[in-house]
This record gives sequence, C-alpha cells and structure tokens, in this order.
Amino acid sequence: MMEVRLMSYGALTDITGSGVLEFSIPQSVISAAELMSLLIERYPALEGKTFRIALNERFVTGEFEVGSGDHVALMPPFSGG
Amino acid sequence: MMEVRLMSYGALTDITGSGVLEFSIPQSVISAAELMSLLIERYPALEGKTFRIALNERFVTGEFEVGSGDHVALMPPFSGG
Amino acid sequence: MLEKKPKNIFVDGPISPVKIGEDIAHHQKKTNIGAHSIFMGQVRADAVEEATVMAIEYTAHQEMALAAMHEIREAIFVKYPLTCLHITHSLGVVKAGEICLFVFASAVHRKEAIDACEEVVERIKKELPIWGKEIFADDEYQWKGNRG
Amino acid sequence: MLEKKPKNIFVDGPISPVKIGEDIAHHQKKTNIGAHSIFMGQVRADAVEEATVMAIEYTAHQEMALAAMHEIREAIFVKYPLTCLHITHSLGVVKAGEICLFVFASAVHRKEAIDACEEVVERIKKELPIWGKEIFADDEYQWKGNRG
Repeated sequence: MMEVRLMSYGALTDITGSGVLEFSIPQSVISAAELMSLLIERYPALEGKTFRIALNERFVTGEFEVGSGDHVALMPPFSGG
Repeated sequence: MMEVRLMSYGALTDITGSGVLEFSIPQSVISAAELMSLLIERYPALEGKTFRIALNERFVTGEFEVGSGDHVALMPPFSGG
Repeated sequence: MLEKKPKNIFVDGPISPVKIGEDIAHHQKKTNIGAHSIFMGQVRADAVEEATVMAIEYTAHQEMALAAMHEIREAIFVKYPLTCLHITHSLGVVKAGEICLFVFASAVHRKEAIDACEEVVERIKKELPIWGKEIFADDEYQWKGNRG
Repeated sequence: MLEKKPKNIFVDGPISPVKIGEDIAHHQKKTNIGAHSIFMGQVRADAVEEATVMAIEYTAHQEMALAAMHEIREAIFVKYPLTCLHITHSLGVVKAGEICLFVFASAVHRKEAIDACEEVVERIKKELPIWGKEIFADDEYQWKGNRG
C-alpha cells in the first residue's frame, strides 16, 4: 500500500476539497487509467470530469511508479490569464 | 501660368528647404511625370529621389488639374513610428 | 539569455497600472530597444444568466506553473531575439476592471517583440496550471473556462 | 464606432510612461474589456559608422497624417470588434530611450485586440506621412528609413 498525498485544483476542489488528502494506492506501478478508476471509486463525482494527473510535479500518462509520500495532483483544464 | 505653393518634407527639405516655395506651372492640366521634370529642372538634386506628389492634401498620379494658389507637397518615403 | 532559475511571476491581487507605467519607464535606460509589445488581461464583468461576474479568484499549482513558465521563457528566447521579457500573473481575487495578466516583450525591432508577446500569451493560457473562479454576488461562483 | 472628425494623435516630444500608466488605469471603468494590446516604439541609440543616434526629430504633414489615421481607424473598427483604440505619435525631438509611438487597442477577447494593434502599427508605419531625422552628436544627422 502506497500512501500518497493527493491535492486537487480548480473545479475539482468542489469535489475533493482544496486540502491535502491521504490516498492509498495498492500497487507501486500503476497506470493513469487505473489511478483514475481508484479516484472515481473514492470520489464518484470525478466520473466524467476532464483532468490530468501529475506525480511529484510532473504530468504522468501510461504506467508510472509511485511511492509512499509522493504527491499526486489532479488538474482540470487550465483557465489562467 | 499657375502659381502654386510648394512644400517638401523629410529628406527633400535638404534640397528645397523646409519653407513654402513659390513655383510656376505653365499649364493647368499636367501629369505627375511632367511636374517632376519641372521640379528637377528647378532643383536638380531631386533627380533620382523617390517621392510622391500631393495636390491640396491628396496624392496625385497620372494627369491632374492644377490652379493658382494650390498646395503641392513633395513627400519622400515615410519613416514614422 | 537562458536563465537557470525559474523567476516568480505571481503577485497577490490585481496588477497596478501605475506599476506597469513604472516598468515601462525602467526600460528607457536600455537604448538598444526599439519596440515594446504589451498584453494585459483584464477581468470582465460578464453577465451569466441573471448574474454578473464581480471578480475572478485565481489559484495555481505554483511550482508547476513557474517551471512551465521557465520552459516557455527559454523557448521564446531561443526563437526570438528579445531584449527582455517580463510576465506577471495575479493570484487571489481580482475585481472586474482590474488587470490579472501582464506580458511585456521588448526587442530591437517590432516584429520580434509583437510575435513573442503573442506567443507567450497563448502559451500561458494553455500551459500554466492556473485556475480562475468567477465570483458573482451572493457567494455564487462558477469555474472559468478558457476559450481557444 | 465610426467617428466623423479626425482625432489628433500628435504630441510634442516624447510620450511619458506615466501618462501611459494613467491611460491604462482609465480603462478599468470599462468592465466589458477583457484584453489590451499595446505597442510602443522607442528611439534606439543605433550606431552608424562612428556615430551614435542621440535622438530622432519627427516632422509630419499633419493634415494628411490625421486624415490617413482617420481612415485607418474606420477600417480597423469595421474589421475588428474593438472596445477602444488610442494612438499617440511624437513630433519634434525624442531622445534615445524615449517613446515616440503608442498604440493601445482594447477588446472583449485577446485575438481582436492583438491583431488590431499589430495592423494599426504596420499601417501607421506605411501610410502616415511622418519623417524621422536621426540626430548624432555635432549636429550631424541622417534621415531615417523604415524597414519592412
């Protein structure tokens, strides 16, 4: 079990809150799609939302390695400027 | 004889001065090319210079009518901004 | 002109027009500059159904935003012969009519300054993890979406 | 938005950055504006052979320049949905480092403001009967030529 620190941004904070959340990931190698399924299980309102995942401040796609204490950020489309 | 008031601008003032000049045009209908020849006769340093002619604040090309007291402006390429 | 450390671009609240005037004045010492191109984003009092936008509250993933901005700066300085490039973006609440984004590109000739400024604005909108929350009266809000 | 009378665009000497800051501030009342695009021309201390440009002295055929600017304004307002458009050009002496041209276009969305501002700058350079005389030390000078 990897215990990561989850943060979400923008409209997603309406679903998860804006604070740092604890989140358990059952395996150390996971794909972005699998992580999304886990996230939707825990936060059903994420279903159908468009967002990208960053691990330790870098966007991830496909499979990646994750460790306890890592930062996972959920980021919806940007709207700066 | 049409007596016009001639002004030049930009680099052409180095040739004619920047003040208002009296200039005689022998006919009331003249082409831009004919006027240029007359101007070069009076101010030989205009030969080979690129400039446009405005009559009473409008650019003229081809043939145009000119009357005594009209304003004729000699304008080299612009360099504002 | 490549820089090693990401510069901060964020300020709390609106960007002051007086400050912008001062920034322009500071460039008068650089007498190799021939052209400045500036873009400013201003918060609009958009009407959404019955309500009107009073302000936008900006949040960012600051670390990732500064890293992304650093990459954009490096790419822009490689692509365009700029004299300088300054970017400021607001965080927190910016009221309607106030300025939330300031991009200031300077170069010897106008084409480079103008093209670089526009490209930076487009890339900021697309690539910086910043989010705007449009705030209406009565604590209502909606999350801003950027048009193309 | 079509206007009937040509507006004056000329000021004596350089354009003040403080004045530019104030102009920007005045637009904060217009809460339908989302984007401002500004271009500023600054006099460069170019080296020409042994000499350095100290200043540019601008002269214009003012009546024709204002008429040409009026036409450009009308065409730009037909082509782009702008909120406002302000142009200032210097006459007389502007020293190296000082600002001689200020174009300020504002619109609801950025694309219109940016494109209109650039088009106005290009048209001003090409179509306004204005001439710059580059002044060196010792009363030397040469007439400025605009590059494309």
